[in-house]
Amino acid sequence: MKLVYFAWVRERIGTAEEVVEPPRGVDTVTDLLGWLRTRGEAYDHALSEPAAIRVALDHDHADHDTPIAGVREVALFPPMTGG
Amino acid sequence: MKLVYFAWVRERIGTAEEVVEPPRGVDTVTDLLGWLRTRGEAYDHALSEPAAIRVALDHDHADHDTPIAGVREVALFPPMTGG
Amino acid sequence: MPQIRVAIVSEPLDITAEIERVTAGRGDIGAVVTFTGLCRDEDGRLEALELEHYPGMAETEVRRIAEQAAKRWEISDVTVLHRHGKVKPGETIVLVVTASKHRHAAFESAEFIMDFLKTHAPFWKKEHTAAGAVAWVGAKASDDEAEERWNNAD
Amino acid sequence: MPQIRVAIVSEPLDITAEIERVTAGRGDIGAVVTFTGLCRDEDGRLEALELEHYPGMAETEVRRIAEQAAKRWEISDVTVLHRHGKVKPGETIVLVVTASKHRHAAFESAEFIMDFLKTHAPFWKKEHTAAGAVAWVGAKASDDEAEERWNNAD
Repeated sequence: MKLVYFAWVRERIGTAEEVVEPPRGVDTVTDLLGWLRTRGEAYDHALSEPAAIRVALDHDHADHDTPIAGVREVALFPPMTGG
Repeated sequence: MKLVYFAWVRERIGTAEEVVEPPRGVDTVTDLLGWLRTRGEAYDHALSEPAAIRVALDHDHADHDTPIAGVREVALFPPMTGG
Repeated sequence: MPQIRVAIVSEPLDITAEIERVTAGRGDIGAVVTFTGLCRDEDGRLEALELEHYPGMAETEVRRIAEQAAKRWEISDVTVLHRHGKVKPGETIVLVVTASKHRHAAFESAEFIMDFLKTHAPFWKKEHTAAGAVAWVGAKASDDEAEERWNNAD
Repeated sequence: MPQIRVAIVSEPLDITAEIERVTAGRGDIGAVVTFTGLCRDEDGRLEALELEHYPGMAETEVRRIAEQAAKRWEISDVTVLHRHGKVKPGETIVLVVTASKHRHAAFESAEFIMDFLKTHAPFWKKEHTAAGAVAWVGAKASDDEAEERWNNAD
């Protein structure tokens, strides 16, 4: 599964993208965020307020309770400020 | 008092403007419309549906019950279709 | 104080020049909304529109509408240009440009101005069809309703 | 079927060309609304905005918003152009053009598109100040409320 990060999420994690294999039991976006936070201080800092993190699954906005099975690309980013 | 007419009111009356001296007792726009209709068939035809006639007194929109004392220019026209 | 520019003109309108005039050299404008009202050909039937206006009142009334918008919304610039005389299909009849820090002020003030122009500005449209017929355009009840909205809102 | 044009670009936008593209040779368009979102200088503090975007998703999402507008209103043409990269004060960040027979469809669809762009299009603004500071722009609650309106209306 490919993870991509944008804006301050990207800056805090320190990378724009990476490929990960989440362990069994990581079924939803919420699970994924929780698991990522265990991967180090940078992740924990970037994702410390999960409510502030927006998610897109294969380029589609998704809620945190959405299952991630079969998803190829997960994007994590702050609320958008375009327009 | 100067009267000016626009669009089909002008075409039906047959003139774009004229100066009139309404008789005593012609106090409001309604009175004026009634008096004008007595001035001939063209006027009667143009003003036969008073509710369809809009009025401006000295360049300001006005209701039919507005007094016309002291007004210099009365404009009569159909509902506007600009924009 | 907002800049207000109003003109009743017989020549085609230049939308680009108007937008540039509003935004040139300004760093405080975040949103510009333009409305362009065009002459439609009515499926090819229409040859031209003839716009009659009340020369003494038209500019005064259009300015009054622009000033009402400037009082009601936080806009830094408002432009309203209206054609009179003969207008061909595809040509612009009316151009409204509003500029503001905020997009909703720019959108709403432009829509307000158009709704009041339709019902308050002393202009009358006459259709000249390709077949040679000539007819005054009737006012629309929907335009009165559109104006009425603003009297009820906030 | 409405014409839909969407592009995410790094060059300055040409509003005139876009309006001309929409109206050229067409007799069925009565109303064109444009929205131009400009980079403000924040009282001279701002040197530039840097717009980060999600290349794989930005165009898809903007097109989806334009298509929603085209389904909801009777519009014949909709254009949405959005800058990415560095934008200087006074330059255009976003341009929306909607065309319709009717003015309210043109106004409302353009405002709808802007409200959804703000909350749904994957772009993030970073401010570079003249003093050398750099900071991400925070999302506004007012933008969420603006979007919410459309879910309640009609």
